Amino acid sequence: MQRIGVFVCWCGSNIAGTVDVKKVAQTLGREPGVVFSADYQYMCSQSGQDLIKDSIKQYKLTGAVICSCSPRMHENTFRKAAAAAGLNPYMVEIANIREQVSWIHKDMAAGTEKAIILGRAAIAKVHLNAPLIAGESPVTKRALVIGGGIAGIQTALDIADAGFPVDIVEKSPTIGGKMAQLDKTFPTLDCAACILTPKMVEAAQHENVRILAYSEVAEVKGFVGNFTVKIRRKARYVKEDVCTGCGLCTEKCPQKKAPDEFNLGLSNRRAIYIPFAQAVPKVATIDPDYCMMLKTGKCGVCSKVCGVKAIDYTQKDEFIEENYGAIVAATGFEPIGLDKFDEFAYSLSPDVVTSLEYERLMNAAGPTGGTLLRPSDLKHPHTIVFVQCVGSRCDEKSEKGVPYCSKVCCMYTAKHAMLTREKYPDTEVYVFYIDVRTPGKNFDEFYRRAVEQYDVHYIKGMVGKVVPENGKLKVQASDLLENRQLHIDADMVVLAAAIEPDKSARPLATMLTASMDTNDFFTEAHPKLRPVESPTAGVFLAGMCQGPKDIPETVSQASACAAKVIGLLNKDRLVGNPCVAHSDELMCNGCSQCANVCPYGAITYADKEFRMPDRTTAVRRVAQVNPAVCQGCGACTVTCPSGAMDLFGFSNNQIMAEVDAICK
Amino acid sequence: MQVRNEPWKPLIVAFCCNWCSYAGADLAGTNRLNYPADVKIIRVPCSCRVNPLFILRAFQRGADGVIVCGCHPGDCHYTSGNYYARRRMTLLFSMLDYLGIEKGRTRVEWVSAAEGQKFAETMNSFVETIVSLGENKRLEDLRCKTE
Amino acid sequence: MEQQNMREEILFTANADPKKCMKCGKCSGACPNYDKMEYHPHQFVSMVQEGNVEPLLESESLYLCLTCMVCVERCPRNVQPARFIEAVRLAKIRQQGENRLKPQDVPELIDEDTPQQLLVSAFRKYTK
Amino acid sequence: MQDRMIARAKELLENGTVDRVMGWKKGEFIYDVTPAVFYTADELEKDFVMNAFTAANVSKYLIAETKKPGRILAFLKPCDSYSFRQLMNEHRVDRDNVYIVGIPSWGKADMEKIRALGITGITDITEKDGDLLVTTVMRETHAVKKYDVYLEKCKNCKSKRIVVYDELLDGENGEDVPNNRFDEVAKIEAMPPDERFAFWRGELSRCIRCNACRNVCPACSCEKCVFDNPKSGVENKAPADDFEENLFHIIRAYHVAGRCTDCGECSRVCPQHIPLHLLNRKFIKDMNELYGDYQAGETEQVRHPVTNYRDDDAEPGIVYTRGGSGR
Amino acid sequence: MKRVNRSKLGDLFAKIAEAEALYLPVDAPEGARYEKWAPGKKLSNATNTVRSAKDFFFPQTERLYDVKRSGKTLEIEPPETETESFVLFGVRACDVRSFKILDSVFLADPVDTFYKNRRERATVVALACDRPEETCFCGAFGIDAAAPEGDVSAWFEGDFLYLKAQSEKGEALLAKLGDLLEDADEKDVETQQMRTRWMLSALPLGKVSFEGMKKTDLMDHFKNEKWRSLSEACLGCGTCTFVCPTCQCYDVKEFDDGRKIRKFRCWDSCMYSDFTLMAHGNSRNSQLERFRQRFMHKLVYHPNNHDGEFGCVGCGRCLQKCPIGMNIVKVEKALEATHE
Repeated sequence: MQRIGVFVCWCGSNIAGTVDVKKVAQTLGREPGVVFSADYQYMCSQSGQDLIKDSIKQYKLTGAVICSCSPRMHENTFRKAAAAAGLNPYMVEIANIREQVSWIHKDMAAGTEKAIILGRAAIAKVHLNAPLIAGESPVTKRALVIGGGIAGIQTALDIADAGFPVDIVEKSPTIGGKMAQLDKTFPTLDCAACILTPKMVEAAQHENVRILAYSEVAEVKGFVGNFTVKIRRKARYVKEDVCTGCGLCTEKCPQKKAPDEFNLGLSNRRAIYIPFAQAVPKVATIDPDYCMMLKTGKCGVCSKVCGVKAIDYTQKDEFIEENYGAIVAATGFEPIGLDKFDEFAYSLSPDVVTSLEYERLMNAAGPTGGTLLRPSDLKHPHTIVFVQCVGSRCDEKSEKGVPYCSKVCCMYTAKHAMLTREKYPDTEVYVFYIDVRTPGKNFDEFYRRAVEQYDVHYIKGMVGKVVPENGKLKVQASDLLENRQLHIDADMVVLAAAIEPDKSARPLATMLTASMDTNDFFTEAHPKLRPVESPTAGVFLAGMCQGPKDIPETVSQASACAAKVIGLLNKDRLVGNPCVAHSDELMCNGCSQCANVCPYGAITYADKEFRMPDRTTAVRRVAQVNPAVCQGCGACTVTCPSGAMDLFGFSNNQIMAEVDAICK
Repeated sequence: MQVRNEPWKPLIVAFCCNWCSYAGADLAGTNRLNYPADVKIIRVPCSCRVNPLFILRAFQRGADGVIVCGCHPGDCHYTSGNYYARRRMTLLFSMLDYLGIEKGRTRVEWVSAAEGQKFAETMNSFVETIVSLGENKRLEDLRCKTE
Repeated sequence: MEQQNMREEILFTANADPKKCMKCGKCSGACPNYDKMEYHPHQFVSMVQEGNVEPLLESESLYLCLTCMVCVERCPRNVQPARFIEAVRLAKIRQQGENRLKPQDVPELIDEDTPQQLLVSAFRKYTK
Repeated sequence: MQDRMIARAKELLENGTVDRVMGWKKGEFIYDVTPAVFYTADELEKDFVMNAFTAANVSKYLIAETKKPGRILAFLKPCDSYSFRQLMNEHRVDRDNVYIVGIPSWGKADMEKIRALGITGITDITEKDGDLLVTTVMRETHAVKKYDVYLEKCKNCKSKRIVVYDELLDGENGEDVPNNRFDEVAKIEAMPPDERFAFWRGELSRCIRCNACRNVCPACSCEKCVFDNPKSGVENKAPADDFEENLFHIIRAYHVAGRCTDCGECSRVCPQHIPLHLLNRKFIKDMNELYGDYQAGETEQVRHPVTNYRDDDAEPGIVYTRGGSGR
Repeated sequence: MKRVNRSKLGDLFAKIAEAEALYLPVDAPEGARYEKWAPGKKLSNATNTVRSAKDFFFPQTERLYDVKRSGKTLEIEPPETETESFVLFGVRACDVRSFKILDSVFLADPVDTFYKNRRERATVVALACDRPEETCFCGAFGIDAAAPEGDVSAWFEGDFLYLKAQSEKGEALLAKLGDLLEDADEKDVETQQMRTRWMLSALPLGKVSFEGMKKTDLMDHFKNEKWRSLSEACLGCGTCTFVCPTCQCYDVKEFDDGRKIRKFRCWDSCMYSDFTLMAHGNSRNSQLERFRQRFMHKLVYHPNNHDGEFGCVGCGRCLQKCPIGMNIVKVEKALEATHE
């Protein structure tokens, strides 16, 4: 039997004005199990708390019911007070007689009666309360960043600077991501490589950063603070620690027909290659799809020319396993496929390019060496049409494109238009737009400059079709403001393709048990208040994988994300919420329905041996809840037909006791 | 349960999720929005914690109406709890209806932390419904009657 | 009929939602008979939405739409402008009541320049 | 068919595929067959039976049997196979430890329905061309159409398809059967609420809480049922009053919602002839209508409608507003 | 011996019901069941009711007392004692015999006052069987279905219901019916009796005997290997127990509604996993042990303790209702077979 103390707060006249607090205290004092009851002006004040503490000690209370304001207000205050007096904080229950009684009822008799009933319910619950001790788990002081783009690099650097080791897993042979492919960046027009490559180098040289390029996450186990991740290191066929990145092999390789991914297929590379000059790690990689040696066993040129004997045709994929305390998803984006937008003739003419391809065509390190030449005949284009919102802002029922605004297209198109006009003033540049969206520091000024200083033709309207004809691209479009249809003979058409999350994000989300929205963007724990955390504890989000954003936003989110990771890794132990689910293994039959509804993947199954009542032993599959992962929603408890799954702090019996007390 | 010679007053149990609806009820209180004292709130972490057993239990012990409140679909603190609650309650309510229990004795309402007004309105309208339905006779336990 | 009622009727016939339009103009950009038309596909959508249907009813544009459906195909918002044009056309026909054209009068009226497709689609629609 | 089954069982015992056989054992009369495990060819020859009364669903026994060493042969009827598959989905049976021979089933007879025809003093029942010839002590023979005395579950058979097996006795699988199993539910739904209430009071008040419906149910495979567990707060042994029967039967049906394969065993075994399947089918019908057609046990899908959701599910209020007369 | 024309049955029932409550089997969705007679209710033709007649003396649930709490004091409130006498009409010979078996338990020291009160208030009109079922084996326990015991024995023959008082209570009942009855000759029912006895012997279970059980030692029965296969398919439901006219185990439980605690007893079943569950745990942990308990009790312990009287009356309800077709006859045959 519990020894319960009841403490009724007046809250000045807030409660005492409509509730007869003395009567409440007296009536509840007669309830079975209640050994002490009192009322006081302000229970949350220091002296009120002292009253609680003293009573706990004096009357050897095993439980306390505070009739006061909402538990959302002062539950913690009273729990701390109880703990200070040696009572387990989870033996305290609050009856909310302010927000639910005195503030909404005017009738003293009715208010007092309801307050007594709510007090009884709390007493009934405390009778079934048991001391709860929050579980603790150690924190592995190492972070994993998945994705080596600017988001991943920035997150990793910030975490590393705080003194925690970080691994970056990048699926391509080098880090750098999409930003490495860009030419200039808006709105300042500084060159992407100039600001990115120092960061890449910094990452490579940082003592706390390990770069696992050409690698993929294969399996994730564990929970916040204690993840175990299996990483597949794909075979490069080049010893990463031996290769000096001299590049001789990439010049001698006889296979010249491999499409260069870095240039988006606008040029070819060798079968052994280094993606770009500033690649990190600067190590050659053999493309097994094109290497003659790997395909036919005949060639071996690279091996012969390599001075340091770094080539190893026998390499296999390797798996490494590492423990992490936190995981950051920074998987980035890719432009959508344009196969559903035939009207723009993307697949019909090489001169219709995506904006990202245009970046490469403008880039000094690109396929044309920085001279703007159109791909079909390598001639200088004189008329260029930019089309905005290709695949963005589409209705779901149109069954193509994506429903959201890709956010960055307006700005980079202004940039492209401006740069083109600056370098080649003889070029006519048309931009077809629906809306020009330029919120951001110096963004609209930038766009206005394109129009006002560079004479870019911004036309409100959309291109309806593009037809390649006699070396030209016949562009038919509407000009809504002039209410006319335009026909432009263009040399090039640049499509601002919508962006979508990288394809690798979905399987990764499954491994991380992190949730995703219908567009495959990672969901944040709270859209406003916890924007860089996934609902899955210990998983954080940086960059485009969470939603469209530009470089400054990505970097700030990356740093915010790093701050969250540092905050987590800084703790030696994680103290959990003890109000979590737990499975009574004697009752569980392992049917797995609970795991089906658990949003956190907190439930696993184990085969356990039981001594049966008839003195035999039997092995049975039973559910086990990881208290560090469980957030205590209780979805599993209702799914469990036998009641084997229950929730600490809100057990079946506790809630039923409250129901009973209210209904009697 | 009321003592026999008093006029009947409805008894209503409201299960409110901690993150939205309970906070919504708090806001109704803060804004001094009146609703009948017949409504008694039980705090649960999430609407998905509400077991059909709790609802039947409330009716057994003399409740005249039971209402479950949770975050709006899509806003669940635990991402999916209210979606499960929605299916469970739909099926349970349908079964109660099938057994001939009066429509409207049970209700689910989504109330966010910002919807104090909605909370009070919901409770007012629910109490009205229950008053019009009268005492719960079909799901009560005779053993709980005062003799 | 009042404009407002007419608008409702057209919306009912069209069975499409003009509010989904984000005014990108891709329909008109794609329209093959744009230059012949006084009002263009995107205008049909926005004018119906605004209830400004009188000019549309009186416009030749009604009969210049080829019903090629390219505007429907290209529309990123699934607004289906052709449905509005068709709906306005039907509204016009219903307005005419008994004054409508009889089949035997058609050959005389055929203009050399009328696109065949228009005739075919018109026959397909109105001869049942 | 009985002979072919015995022959096949003997082969499988002999070639070591299995070491025992789950089947049905002869009783005192033709109808009181008991699910049983056979270990030898002799036992099979002597007692193995397959007739118009071998209705018992043996899948639930396989929970315990597949945990034992060795491998058991199970003859599964179509409806049994759905239950077994559902148990597989719930990890309750070890598929590797059972060799399944799928057997067709063309409907089983209900002894209670034969008695209800007023035939007493039965000395023998034989099967002939879909008829049952019932002989009484007074030397009368009654020809009873098997269809007329079908068990409810057979009358409303949903499928002749065996959904999990190692081999099929006939070599061919059956197909889903068009059925009207939701008609009775719809009929009750169409009643005015007062009539519905009266109907269910009439039915449920007969409950004696013998738990046969629960204990026979393959989906009710909890280690300990909440209604048996004193700690659960709802444990009870007796139908102490009206409410208790409501509570027990609502929760029983709710706990198997999404997992119930509609095998019909609950109604078959109820000594008080309560149409319990109408509660289970109500949930199935609702789930089909609200969340899309779903047949528990049909596939390997482990998330059933109650452990799943869609963003755009109907709101619970739909219960009070959707169509149907009398609602 | 008295008789009354079948056409006057309604009057007869009305006359009985005038003075005291009358219960009799009527047709119901589940078969036949006892109901309180009211004008228009017809006696069922069924050979027997689904639930046995023991319900009248030993109901499934029975309130023992309420404990009320006011503040911190307790108050005990026993239920009101029932005083109304009643007539049970149409009880078959097997069920009548079951009362004797229940008496040997409930009326032995300490006397169960609830049970005793009800027994005293009841007048049993037993009805002879004329259409036995294949599941009947009352003869195995020396019960004559054609000449039932009871306060009044009754037969339907031809157009008449024959009634014969067998006790003081019975005499009193018939006396009350007075002019509705006419005198009759016992020979009128003899043909029917002979036919019924022949039918019972000709039915499949006509030759069943349990006497062989007594030849074997209790422990030999207990240790019999057959229990394993017999109990193997048992679902552990309580159907057999709850339809059985002689099963008399009960559990005492409480129901707490917050204001009072109601102490009540309800039927228990030895087939249930929590049967005789005690603080230390359970004395019978496997279904085998529980299954064995039921049949050992009826066929071994009961005769050992009650002058050879078996705890079964051969009504055949369990044979009809067991979901898996297991029954006491199969058990008896299997056990005897091992000792032949």
